[in-house]
Amino acid sequence: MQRTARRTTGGLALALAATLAITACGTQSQGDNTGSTESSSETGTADLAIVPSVQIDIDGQEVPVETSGDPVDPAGDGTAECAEGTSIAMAGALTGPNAALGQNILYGAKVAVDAFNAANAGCQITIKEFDTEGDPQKATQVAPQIVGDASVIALLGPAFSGETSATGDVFSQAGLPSLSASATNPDITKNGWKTFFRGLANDAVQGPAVAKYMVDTLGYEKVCVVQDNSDYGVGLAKEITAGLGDAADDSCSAEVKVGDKDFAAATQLISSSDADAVFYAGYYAEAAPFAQQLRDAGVDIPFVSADGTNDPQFVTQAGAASKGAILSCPCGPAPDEFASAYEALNGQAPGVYSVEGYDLATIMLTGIASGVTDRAGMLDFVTNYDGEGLARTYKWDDTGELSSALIWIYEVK
Amino acid sequence: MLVHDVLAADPLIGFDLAALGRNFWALTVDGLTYGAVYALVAVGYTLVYGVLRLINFAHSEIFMLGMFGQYATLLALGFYPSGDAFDKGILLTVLYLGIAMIGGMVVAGGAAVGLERVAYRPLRKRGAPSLVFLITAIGASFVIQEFVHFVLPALTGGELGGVNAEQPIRLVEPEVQFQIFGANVTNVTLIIIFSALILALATDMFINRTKFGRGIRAVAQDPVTATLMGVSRERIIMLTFLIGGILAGAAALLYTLRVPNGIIYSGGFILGIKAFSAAVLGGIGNLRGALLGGLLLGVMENYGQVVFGTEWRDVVAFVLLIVVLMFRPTGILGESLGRARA
Amino acid sequence: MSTSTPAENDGAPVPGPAAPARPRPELPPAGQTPVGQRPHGGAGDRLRLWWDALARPAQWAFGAPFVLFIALLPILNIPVLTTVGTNFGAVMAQFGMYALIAIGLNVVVGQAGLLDLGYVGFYAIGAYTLAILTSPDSPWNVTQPEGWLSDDWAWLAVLPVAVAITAMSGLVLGSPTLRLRGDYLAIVTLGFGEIVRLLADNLDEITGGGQGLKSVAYPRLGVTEELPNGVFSAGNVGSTLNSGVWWFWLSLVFIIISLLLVGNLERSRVGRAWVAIREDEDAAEIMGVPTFKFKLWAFVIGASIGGVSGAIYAGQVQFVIPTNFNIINSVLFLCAVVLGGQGNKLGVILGAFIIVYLPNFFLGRTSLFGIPIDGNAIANYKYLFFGVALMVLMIFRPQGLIPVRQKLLTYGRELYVAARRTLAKMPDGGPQAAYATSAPASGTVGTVGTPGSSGPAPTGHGPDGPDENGATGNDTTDGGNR
Amino acid sequence: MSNEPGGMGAGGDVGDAHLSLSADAGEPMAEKYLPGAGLDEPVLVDVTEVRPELADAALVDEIVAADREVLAEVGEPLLKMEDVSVVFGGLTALDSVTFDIRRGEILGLIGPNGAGKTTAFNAMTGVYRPTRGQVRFDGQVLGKAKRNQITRLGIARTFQNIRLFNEMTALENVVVGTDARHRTSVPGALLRTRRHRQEERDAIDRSMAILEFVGVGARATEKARNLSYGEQRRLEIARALATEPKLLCLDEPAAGFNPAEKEALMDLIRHIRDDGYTVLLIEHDMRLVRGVTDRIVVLEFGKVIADGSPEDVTSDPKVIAAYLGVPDEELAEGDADAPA
Repeated sequence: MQRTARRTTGGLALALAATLAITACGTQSQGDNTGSTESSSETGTADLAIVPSVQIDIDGQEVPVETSGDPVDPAGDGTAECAEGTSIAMAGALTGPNAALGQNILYGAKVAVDAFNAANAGCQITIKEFDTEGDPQKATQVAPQIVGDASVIALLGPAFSGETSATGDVFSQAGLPSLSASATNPDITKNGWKTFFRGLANDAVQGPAVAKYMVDTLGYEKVCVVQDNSDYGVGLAKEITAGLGDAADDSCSAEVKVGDKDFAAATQLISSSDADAVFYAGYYAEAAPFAQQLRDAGVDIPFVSADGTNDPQFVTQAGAASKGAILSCPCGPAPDEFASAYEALNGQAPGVYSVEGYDLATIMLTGIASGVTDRAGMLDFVTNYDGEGLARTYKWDDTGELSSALIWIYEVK
Repeated sequence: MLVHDVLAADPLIGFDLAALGRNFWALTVDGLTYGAVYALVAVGYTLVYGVLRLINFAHSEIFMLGMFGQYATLLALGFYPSGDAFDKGILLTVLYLGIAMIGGMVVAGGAAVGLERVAYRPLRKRGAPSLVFLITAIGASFVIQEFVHFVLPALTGGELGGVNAEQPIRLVEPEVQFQIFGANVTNVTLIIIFSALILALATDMFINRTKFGRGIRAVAQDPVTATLMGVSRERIIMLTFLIGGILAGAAALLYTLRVPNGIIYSGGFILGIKAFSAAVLGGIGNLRGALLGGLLLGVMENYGQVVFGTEWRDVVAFVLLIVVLMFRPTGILGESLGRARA
Repeated sequence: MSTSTPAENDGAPVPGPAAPARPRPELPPAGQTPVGQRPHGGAGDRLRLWWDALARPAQWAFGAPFVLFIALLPILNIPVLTTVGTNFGAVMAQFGMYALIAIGLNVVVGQAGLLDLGYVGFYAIGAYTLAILTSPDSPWNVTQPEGWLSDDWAWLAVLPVAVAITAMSGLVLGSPTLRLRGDYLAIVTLGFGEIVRLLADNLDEITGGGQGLKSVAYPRLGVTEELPNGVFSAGNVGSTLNSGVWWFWLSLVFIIISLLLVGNLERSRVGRAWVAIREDEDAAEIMGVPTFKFKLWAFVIGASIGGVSGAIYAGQVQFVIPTNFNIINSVLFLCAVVLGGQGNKLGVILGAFIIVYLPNFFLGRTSLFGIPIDGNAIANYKYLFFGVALMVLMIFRPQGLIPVRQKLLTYGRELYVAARRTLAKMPDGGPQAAYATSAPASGTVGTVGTPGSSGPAPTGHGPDGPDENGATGNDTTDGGNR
Repeated sequence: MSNEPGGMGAGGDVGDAHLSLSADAGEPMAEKYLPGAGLDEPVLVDVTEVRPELADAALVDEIVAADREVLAEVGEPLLKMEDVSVVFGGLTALDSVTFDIRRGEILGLIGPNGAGKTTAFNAMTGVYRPTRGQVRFDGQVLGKAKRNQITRLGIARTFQNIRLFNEMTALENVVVGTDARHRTSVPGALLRTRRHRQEERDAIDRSMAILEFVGVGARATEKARNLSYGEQRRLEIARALATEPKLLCLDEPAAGFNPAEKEALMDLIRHIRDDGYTVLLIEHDMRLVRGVTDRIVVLEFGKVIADGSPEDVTSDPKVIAAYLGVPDEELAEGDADAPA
């Protein structure tokens, strides 16, 4: 009995080899032109990186990169004194499908806190992590714990717009200043909360800026807008489509789902339309396979996306297909020493929103260093704060939006 | 008043037959490519259901393990994962493809047999009702996913598994070979469809012509009598899971040819549910039904996306399933491997 | 064709003694434990008989203090029990919602035996009905600014509408699919759950799509100056009596109501019809049970209870987004029912508690009874533990933690009392002996049945052999020996 | 796979083309898997304690008696098989069968294996729709009625392989039978309307009486799967009686019984008939059939070959030939009209 089993599976394997042989001779006919794709395995994507190219303002015009003042150093002058156990909280998705984004923010903040604790022996700050799995209901369960913990005097988060809408009232009534590094839904700041500060430009700024940049500066007449179904993707796509106006070609616009890997139909729609560019509103986990399948289908029009895709993972996963992609981000380029400190501490390259996590944590730490001991003190410190961070200058208007919002444009070269 | 102007304002569900007309053949070719993968995975579901009356929910994770299996084989062969395609000449590429496919098959087949022994055999020994089997299958599906999610990166020092998808290793760069009715047919499509066809034929012959195949059909139709006739039920069940696993492993390689960055712990779940719907569409327990169901589902999904909008893909798949089951409860080709059981 | 019929060889016209029936040479089905070795639960039986003999009001009398204790749990702040990482009141509120869902799903899966893998669809419809009718973002908002409904009573007014719409969706899903059996029904309901989630995702003009609908209505009770929006608003976080606790009490009220209603159904013709359908649908149909009608009723009742729970969820979170109405939750609901014990209303509530409470128990906990543990990491492995727990449970305790103990008769109580009395005055020889000697009723043979037949009757429909009177014209196989 | 019978009209279950009475319920649920396993001490209850009046047998008979008004008087045909044929694909299971069952009698339906007894039984109880001819019951033609409607018309049946609701107690099984006559549905049960409460009380009284009547009263609170084989057979008859039928069909009720039990069963069947029911009995065991039936119909190869009193049917040469086959010498003379 045993032998026959082996022989049959052997037979199956033989049939298999035959299959491959047949298809091989199928590819034989075009054997000569595969030579064209040189690139032995080593060069690969090692040289491809996301390189900052230009900074644009809200109407897409290039703005000379003024060398902003040197960013505030979280270490401060090392003389900070604070009560024992003072801590800042971080709330966001640390597990579940979007865990990577939450971790980027947390690790960025840790770099700042480590620098602060190293320099200020008299004041050791701890980061208390609160995992919301990106689920609004879990956020409502975590919020009371954060507010209830008296030692927490500032909150870095909530990370996603959904969680922020669900728990905004909680933090505003508790007077706990909450600085979000990634919630970009424009109407969060329309709820009249005094304690919410958005650490980056919202979609209402990034959308029109990138749209006008594409139409005026890059000169695209027809752009296909593809969005995913996350609240980030939907919000951004709305702004971009509005900004593009009639340049948005809705015959090839499509909506895909978070977690999708197969974009055959969307690719076909785009390749059969005569668009000049594709704009993808969503995260890198879907942008990478989408870009790669576009290139496979022979669609080589420029691939434009935003901060959700502006992550080294996009380049590693999309490989050659990511060459020439244009990525916008309200975040400034992470300077090299931050990237090396980040890698040393967390063992991975900084990702999307890591810089914001660092900047906002730095603001809280400088607040504590300047003698703030409670939430009210921190609240008015942040409200009147005006200082330089790695990504941008941080100064908030009364609704919690950044006043000077500039967008960076990056390119994968 | 309110309702009217909302619906009229912007058609919630578009209906664009012209787009379908323009891209018909290209969508069909793409649809068949994905359909072939659905079909191979669907055969695994159909075999196990035919023999054991069990929806093997964990089969989607067997497919995912197959993806990691072929990826690990390529790593072992010294391929360094980078975004670019490798070009080592045709013969070498085919050789590596073959080895990787066999690697995927071994891992997936082994995992399927292991799954049967750990999860289902103890239940069979206790004569459990079918709902209990289903719950165990769902449990096993969670366990395998979280194993690859957390435990595998720990075991392999971060090489395999974890939160992000694996960096792709591309063996074959898609090159357009020829066009039928204006639709590009690339070498990747050719490899996938031909391999799937050959594997399907081999399985069909195996089930219908070999001694083992008869054993499977006998156990499917009447386990008690089959056992009385000297057919060892346990070995047949093990063999059924093995074949399902092998085909899933092969499908895994073919899938990663098309979607090299799909290798992630959660990569199999939705595809598995689609594949099972395809098996039910074709007629659960019916081998050819699974193949037909897979191809049909792949193609219908693509058409539905273009006609109604790409966000309606999964809805089209499930509505198709419900409609077919209402008018033809035993699926298009009707059940055959086992008894007709509504 | 091993089916044996009593008169294997055709008796001669002159009736010879009929050969005693050879027990079918069927293989004993795997895992059949002969009667003798079954655990003789002395105490368990007496306890169970005592509980059955209790009048229903008496049962509720025993239940009341227990329910009160559960209600006060978030306030008592018991050291180990109170969750650290997440707010205990909010966790209990989620438990309340999951318990309601478990009761509703138990009607469909536990009592009527219809495998429903798409139950989260009804939960979503309940939540979205409330959100669409009361959230300012949605075009069909009927509350104050645009509509006519005052904010204070919006939640309560929309609740019956949510229940009605969910019940109708149960009808819409049920009528075409309930002719299907077993595994087909499972896949179709799974499809239904996904379709509902995708509709919520894609119809973004109405449902807000991926961005969801925010500031959904909630009951504005207990408005004070420092709680401008009342105790149920998400803002009420300060004191121990935060919004989570109030929502937990509200869900407890609905749990008690649904337990009463489902209890009424269980003890009536409907409940008996459901269990008959679960046991043997064909036989039920022949015994006059309109199976299709009652299966549809099971779907509708299950759906409406799910709708109530969805409305409570939307009210508590005051923000509805399609992401967490996915297949994983559908499966978790099913596991709660199976874990607790299918068919047992109280058992499934325990199952729901385990599913909700256990992961939260570990979240953020750094030491357990002195042993330092990394709570977050353990909570991270949540699905791994659930998967393993399911597999292990299905092998060793498949009927769930509290197996079903169904009472299907409104007035059956006196019988149990009588049974208890006979059991009490049973001589030590045990009931078997007493039964054998006394032949209580006239005309009964009463003795142990044919040899080798005591205990689980060889009910004939053994594993798979087609039997004598099977239809499909297999008279030819009637005697099996032609 | 045997082909599906054509006209499965009754019961619109598309997927269930044939009434899979032999429903292969797959592996029977192992003991441990049945919820509530573990309670296995036979718990006995003295029904007369609860309902003292049930001690008096005559009253029990009176409660159990059939009071459904029947169009045909005693002796008139209650059910007529009018030239009924049932064809499955190529196989003619019944070939223009005509006989009737008169009210108040016990009719035996016998025949060698494969003679078509079961098909006739299924045709009568509306499980199959005849390919030709029709079945007239109590003046009505059994057209496309669903199976549960046929039970309400007044035909109740037992199964050859016992198909009780194992998880329910004996009393609950019988109460399900009485539910066939009840009209309370979900609204009634939810609001506990007067009708619902009334129906529940009647159901318990009637069911306990029926349990006493068939002699399984002591095991009322015992789960059906814990009853002995004999008791389960009787419980199935009780459940059929509970639907207040006009015609009670028993499908080999004595299968697996020893002679003493067969004797007791014959008393019970006579007792049922005396209580006003018409009984159809399908049976192999000629001794049992002769002992209890008033009239016998014999089927062979789907055709009626004899119809009359037990004495002359059992001495009819055709019947003997059908059962024993034709002795060689007669065959040699070729005079026996061996069936084609």
